[in-house]
Amino acid sequence: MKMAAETKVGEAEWEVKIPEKKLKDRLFFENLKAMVIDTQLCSRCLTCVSICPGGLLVNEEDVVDFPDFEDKCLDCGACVRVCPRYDYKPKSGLGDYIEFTAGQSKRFKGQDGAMGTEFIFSAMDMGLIDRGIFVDRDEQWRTSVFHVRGKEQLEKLPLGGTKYVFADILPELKKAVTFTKKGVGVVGTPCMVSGVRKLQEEFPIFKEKVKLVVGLFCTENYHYAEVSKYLIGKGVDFSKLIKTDIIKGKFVATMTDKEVKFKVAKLDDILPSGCSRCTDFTAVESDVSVGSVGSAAGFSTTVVRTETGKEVWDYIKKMGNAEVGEGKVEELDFLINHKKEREKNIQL
Amino acid sequence: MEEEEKDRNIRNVHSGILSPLRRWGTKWSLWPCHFLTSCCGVELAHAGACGFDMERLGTLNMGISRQTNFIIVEGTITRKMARALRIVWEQMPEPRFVNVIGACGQRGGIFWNSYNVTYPWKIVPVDFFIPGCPITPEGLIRGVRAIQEKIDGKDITTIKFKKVELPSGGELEERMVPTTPKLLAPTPEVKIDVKKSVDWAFGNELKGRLKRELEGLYESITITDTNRIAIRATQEKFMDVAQRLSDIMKMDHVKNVNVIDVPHERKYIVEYMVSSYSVDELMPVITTVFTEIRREAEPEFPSLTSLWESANYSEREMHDFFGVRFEGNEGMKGKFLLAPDTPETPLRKDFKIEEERYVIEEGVPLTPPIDPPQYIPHPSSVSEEEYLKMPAYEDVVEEAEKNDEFVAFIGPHHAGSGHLRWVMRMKGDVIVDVIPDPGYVHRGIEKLAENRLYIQNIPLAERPNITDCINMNLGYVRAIEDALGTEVPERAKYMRTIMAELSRIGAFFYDMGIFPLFMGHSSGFMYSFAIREMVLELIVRMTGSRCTPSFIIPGGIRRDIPDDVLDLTRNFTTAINKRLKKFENIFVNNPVLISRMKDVGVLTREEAIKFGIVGPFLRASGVEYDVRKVAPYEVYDKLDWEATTGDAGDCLGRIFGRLEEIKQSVRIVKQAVDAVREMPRGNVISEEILGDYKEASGDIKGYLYNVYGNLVLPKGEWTSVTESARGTVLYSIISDGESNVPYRVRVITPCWMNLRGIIEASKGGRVADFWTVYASFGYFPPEADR
Amino acid sequence: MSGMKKVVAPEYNLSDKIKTHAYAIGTAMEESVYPHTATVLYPREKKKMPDNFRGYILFDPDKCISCFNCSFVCPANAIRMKEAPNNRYYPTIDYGKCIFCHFCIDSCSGGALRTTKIHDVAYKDVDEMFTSTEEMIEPPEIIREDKKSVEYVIDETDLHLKRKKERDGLFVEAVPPVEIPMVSQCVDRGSCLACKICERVCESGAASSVVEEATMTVKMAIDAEKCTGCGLCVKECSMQILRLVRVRK
Amino acid sequence: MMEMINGLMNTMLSNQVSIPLIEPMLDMLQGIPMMGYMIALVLWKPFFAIVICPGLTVGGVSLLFFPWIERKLCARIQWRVGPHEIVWWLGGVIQILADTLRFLFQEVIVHKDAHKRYFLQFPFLTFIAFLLPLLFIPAGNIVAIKTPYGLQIVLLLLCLFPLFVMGLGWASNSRFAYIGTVREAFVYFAEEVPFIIAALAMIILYKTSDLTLMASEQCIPGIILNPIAALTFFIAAAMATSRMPFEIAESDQELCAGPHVEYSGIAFGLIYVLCYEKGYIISGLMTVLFLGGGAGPAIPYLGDLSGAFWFILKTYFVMTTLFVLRTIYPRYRLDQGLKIGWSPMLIMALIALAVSLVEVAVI
Repeated sequence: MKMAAETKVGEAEWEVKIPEKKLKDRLFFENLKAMVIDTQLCSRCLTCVSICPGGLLVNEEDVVDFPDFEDKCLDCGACVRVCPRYDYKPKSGLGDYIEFTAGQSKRFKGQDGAMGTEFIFSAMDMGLIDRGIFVDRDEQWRTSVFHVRGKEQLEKLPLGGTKYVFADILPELKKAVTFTKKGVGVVGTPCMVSGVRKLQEEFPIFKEKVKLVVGLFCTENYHYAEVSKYLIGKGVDFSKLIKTDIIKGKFVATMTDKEVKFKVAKLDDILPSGCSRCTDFTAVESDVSVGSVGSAAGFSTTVVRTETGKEVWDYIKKMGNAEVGEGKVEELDFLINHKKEREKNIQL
Repeated sequence: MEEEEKDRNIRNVHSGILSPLRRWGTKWSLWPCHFLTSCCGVELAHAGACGFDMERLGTLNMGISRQTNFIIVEGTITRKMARALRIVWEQMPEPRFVNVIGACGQRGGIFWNSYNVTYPWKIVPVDFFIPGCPITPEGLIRGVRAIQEKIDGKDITTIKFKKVELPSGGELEERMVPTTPKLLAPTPEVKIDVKKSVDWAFGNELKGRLKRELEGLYESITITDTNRIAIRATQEKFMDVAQRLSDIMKMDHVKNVNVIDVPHERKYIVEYMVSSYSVDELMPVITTVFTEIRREAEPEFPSLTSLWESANYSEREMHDFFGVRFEGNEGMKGKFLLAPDTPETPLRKDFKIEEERYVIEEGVPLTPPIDPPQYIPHPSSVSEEEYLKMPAYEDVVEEAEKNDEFVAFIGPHHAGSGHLRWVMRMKGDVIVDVIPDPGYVHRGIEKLAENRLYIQNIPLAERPNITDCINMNLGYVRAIEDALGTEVPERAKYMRTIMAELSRIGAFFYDMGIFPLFMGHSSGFMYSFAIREMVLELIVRMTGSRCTPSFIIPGGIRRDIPDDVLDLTRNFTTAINKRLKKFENIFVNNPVLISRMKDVGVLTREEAIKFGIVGPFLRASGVEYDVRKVAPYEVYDKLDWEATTGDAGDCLGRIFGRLEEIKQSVRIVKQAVDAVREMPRGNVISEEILGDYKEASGDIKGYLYNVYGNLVLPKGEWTSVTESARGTVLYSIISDGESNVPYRVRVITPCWMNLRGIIEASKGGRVADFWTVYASFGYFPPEADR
Repeated sequence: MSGMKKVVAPEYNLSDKIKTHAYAIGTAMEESVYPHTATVLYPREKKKMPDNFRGYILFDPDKCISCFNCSFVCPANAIRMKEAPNNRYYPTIDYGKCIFCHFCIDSCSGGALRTTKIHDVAYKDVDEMFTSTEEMIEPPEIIREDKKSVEYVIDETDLHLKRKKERDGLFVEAVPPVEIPMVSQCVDRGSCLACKICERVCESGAASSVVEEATMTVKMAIDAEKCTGCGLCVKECSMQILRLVRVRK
Repeated sequence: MMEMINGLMNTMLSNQVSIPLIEPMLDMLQGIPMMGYMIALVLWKPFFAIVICPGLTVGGVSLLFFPWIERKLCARIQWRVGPHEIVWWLGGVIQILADTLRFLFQEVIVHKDAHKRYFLQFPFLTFIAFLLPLLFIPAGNIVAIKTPYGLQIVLLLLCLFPLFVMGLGWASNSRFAYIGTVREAFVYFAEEVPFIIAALAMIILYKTSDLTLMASEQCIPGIILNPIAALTFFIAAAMATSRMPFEIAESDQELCAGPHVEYSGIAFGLIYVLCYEKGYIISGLMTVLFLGGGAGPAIPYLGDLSGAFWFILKTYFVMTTLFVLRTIYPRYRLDQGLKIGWSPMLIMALIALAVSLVEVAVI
């Protein structure tokens, strides 16, 4: 079944550039561990996990780890090459954009306008990509990553997107890249977007295959075990949960029968260290950023940043897949600044 | 425990003053209580039949445990069967011996990681193991000889290997162990109505008609392939759609009931494949009606048995497999195919089976440790009565007693039960009701198939029915070829036809061999197995294997068949006549037999359709449906032959119909061989599928894995319908389009469909008629249980 | 429908019954005088099997390229590879699982595996059925009691058993597969991680890598001369950037 | 005392089996003291009949060899070889001995539900009871008990067979044994009536029921005189011995040998030979009634044994025919078997009776 052109023998040598080691005579992973993980910089975007050739770098309960690395590490340096925080250049603000707007998908229902989903599916309809990577969340908020190839797949499955809980998106993106024929679209948090960009920078195959990166506005993410414990403690019943949001510095969990509200700041107790050092709220490196803040209820704020994003956005408008709303840039300021303040946590 | 019991048997033979006499007597009178559990039973029959004649060694097959002293465990012991094995062993007087033949009974063979397979050597002490899948009759006789030698005091393995030092040296560096070749798509998309543009004029017309008739009920209607059309409906309107299909479109039977588990989308897809025997142009069309239901622990779904009775057993099966409750089907109380202690809902995707290992690692056992079923606990832990109790159907017995009826439990180990348990209620000599308890040979090939590469499933596809191996193989491969759109070289098509027809002849003579046995007519058995031996000789020369050739591969056949074998095949078509004539004289035309069969077990045309009977048995009831005519494949449309029908619908009609069919098969083989001999030798595998390996088109040797290892089917459901010897065999492969293992494989074998027919046809008959009906349907339990 | 033939089962009147009784009895009498015996007196004699018969499998380490194909294709997972002293992986077969489909032989592009006509073996113990590589090289000895060989001959009239005084050989010459040279090649060099998995998995030493500390580069190479085309690196490559390609003559 | 012995000797000597072939040897043996008495006893016809021919010795040897003959012949008809490897140069002739030894030394299982005493006693009782008719069947002119009511007594004793089989089934207390026993009872009635009527027809024809006389007075064999009676008798014999088209009670595939299903070891061994024993006796009876008993060209050297020889030969022939039926026919259903017994065979038996009457009247 493999149809490959006949090739000449002998042209089979090539060179691969590997990065400098900051700690000489140590394995690359040790470098990574020393520079990123141990310094609490790691945002758990899992770019390193996704690229690790042995598949040995793993995502433990709350930290990226490589058990037995002395024996098993291949020392190829891939993790260091792709880590967005190895040479951390914090990004913040709203970033460049072509269009700041808001939208509400007519085809999908989700929190707010479901524009993340809409972007992926419109890109799929355009033929730009053949799959999107989403996060699926069960009633208990446990996440699993989901490759979506068609609209029907969403029927029995409310794709809530990543909601304050880490999800292993990028390892799945790697798999998707090996399987895809046209391209992949991915929805992720700002740190993941940075990871994807780093992957694309380093490896042409990602450049070629990852076509659309939708970033989400992100204040922070939590570890599943901790956040669920915390929320249950606050009286949130996951079986009745409809929607959660952060409105004006307050965490609001809407359930069928009641609402639970408390100050976001209270969640700082369980705030992961990586997020406390993250300054990017709007995913400035993405093709399109989407979030609920900055637009009317039921709409998603949409920040179209690149040509690809623009193309898809135009397509959405052309096909009438979404209601176009109005985005208010100033509403974002509070959270952008809130995150920017975290710069002080970074000690390089 | 086992060692001790094994010793005891041998000590038994060797003890006492008269031990030489005792030894000698036991040695030459090893009567096997054939534990005919599965495929290897076919070869046991061959060893007992005139081809090899085990009786030469004093080994006379007998089905009764008390009077025999030797168990031959033929193949798979499932969890359900395990207990029967133990019971039979306990019933047997000492000294007793056990041989296990076939790989399934040793380390599980091809079913090594099945959820329902266990090891006989954990249940009873075993003396000898004979490898093979299935074993050859020679191997079986070698096992008997080995026991004889053992009784004489020479307990040895009959093969001695010479150990040769492996080359050493070379730089010692750590090698990486390759990972599994299985390529599993992450969160695969399972879509069974993938649109395919095909040149099928009637399809568009049918689609239009369906759209009109089902106005407002369906969600979408898609043509998925030639003769395949899929209707998507919501769960609420599903019943209405089915009702209309049945009433207005005259779709009168269900070919397949299938559930597909999609855990990551939290849904089950429930599909019914329906078709029609009453409308001619709908005959080849399979209409799939499906819906998606939420995945819960025990989701409910309305049963369609009120519309299509033929869905009944398959619905029960799906209840076993997935836990989907079909409301309205009365069989939802307990398990049907599975044993009480088989893992619950084994076909759900979250039930994982053991993964393959490709290297020997220190400390890792060769096979997964399978515990013997829980109902064979250590004897000390339970009382003896508990320990050997089979399910007693107390309610049935109670009810029968009230009505002055008698209940007999027949099987699973019974000379005439064929490893299926029947609970027969009779009033006097008249059968009131028969309750089937199948699944004693259920090996879960559907689960195994979704854990193996497409190419690895070829042997698996054959295993349910090795008496008709080629047609089973062909059915599976055709489903793959349909999906890939591969065009098979002409020569290979002819070869396949020849082999398929030989296989059909073989299967017929298998059934015609078992039938006489059920009637107590051993000559009929011997005569038909002699003819079968000829067929197997041809198959072994063509393929190298007697019963399980796995010879048909996607795009062609494994290698070209030499001319001398073709000549032999041509001779066979005339040579068969002589022995067939004698067989007819002594058995088929025997007036005693005729009187046993005439007007016995009658299924009318309506009943046959209602209960979903397939194949020659359906035709015997007057339905003109033969896949080879209705939707011709291979070269059937190029050859001159006739399909058979009848209208009596009784046992006699079924037998004579099949006899005529065999004559037609011989006719096909004759024409096909003549045609092949005109053709140039060579290309028998499609070059399109070979890709870079075009040179291998005459013989795949060397490149099977390279070519087929990463075979990936396009997304969608690929259904093939093939006319096997006992009827329509349906393979439905659901592919996610990315993995090189199927997402789900559904196999509907003819015997599974015919099971209902046996029950219905035997009701109201005489007790002895039950076996006539049973045998006239050619029921082969491994095929039904899969 | 055309092409259908209606089969009507015969109705027997008394004379037919007598006739068929007579036929049945006559056949039995005829056979008791001139029987068409078709029995092979195994173990006294052995049926001749064709050369392509699928029996026990022999192995030639010299031809093995350790490509794992036999192990990967084995439907019963009976073949597992074991590391030999020379650091290569060679197959072992567990005959307690082997189904004799010979997919392994048909997948062995080096022609290292070959068939024999051994199929009648009884083992005392299930653990003995595991056959290590060392035992697969030389033809094994089996207990044979046969003095003659029997061949099934089907001529135009009937099946005949042709007996020969000499014993049928159990071992056949291996038929080597056609040669289709393939080599592994990198199609997307930019995406190479330099993880050296190809080197670590390569049994023939064709894939190699050299780390140059000075410039922080890794020189990767696949030597087409050494490459056996086993495809392991293609399969294992974490970025899936290797392909097997035909060698141009 | 001596007088008594002498009286006995005289009785015995007056009724000796004369075998010219072994007379020189006997003469030699006479020299040994007391041996004369022994020889006289052995050659005393009733004793000879019981112990040697057609009684225990020949019967026993028949039981050991006849199954082999049957199996070999069936095998031949079925295109195979049959018992062969055991003493292969004799074609496995002692196969049955091996089977017997195996059964003899095998464990006898009495299962929990069985009536233990009857379960164990019935096979032995049956075996012995089945031997009784042999006392009355003449091999040539050798017969144990010569009585004018020979045939009636034999028929009476034969009627006991099914009762014992029912006993076996009852003692087994198993579902299949139960069904098998009921079937046996049904078939018994269906078969016995035509059987007795056919025998009656021969009594009328020969005007005697003394088996010795019946045999010796057949200048034309009964089968020619009254073929219908012979056919009826033969079919009834097949039914009585559960031979193939009528192997209804013991059908292996339906009822796992019916009444015998629970027996193992030597108990089954006995049951296994029972059917051959039955076959032997009924064939013997058939030989006497229809084939002229021991009639045949006299072989001078054998003397009295000549008749016995022909008798055994004919019996074997009948037995073979009876047993080889299993290669030709499948079995009937119970209702069909009964129907055959009660209608065509009964009619045939009555016709046979009429034929006899007519013949007697004409002659």
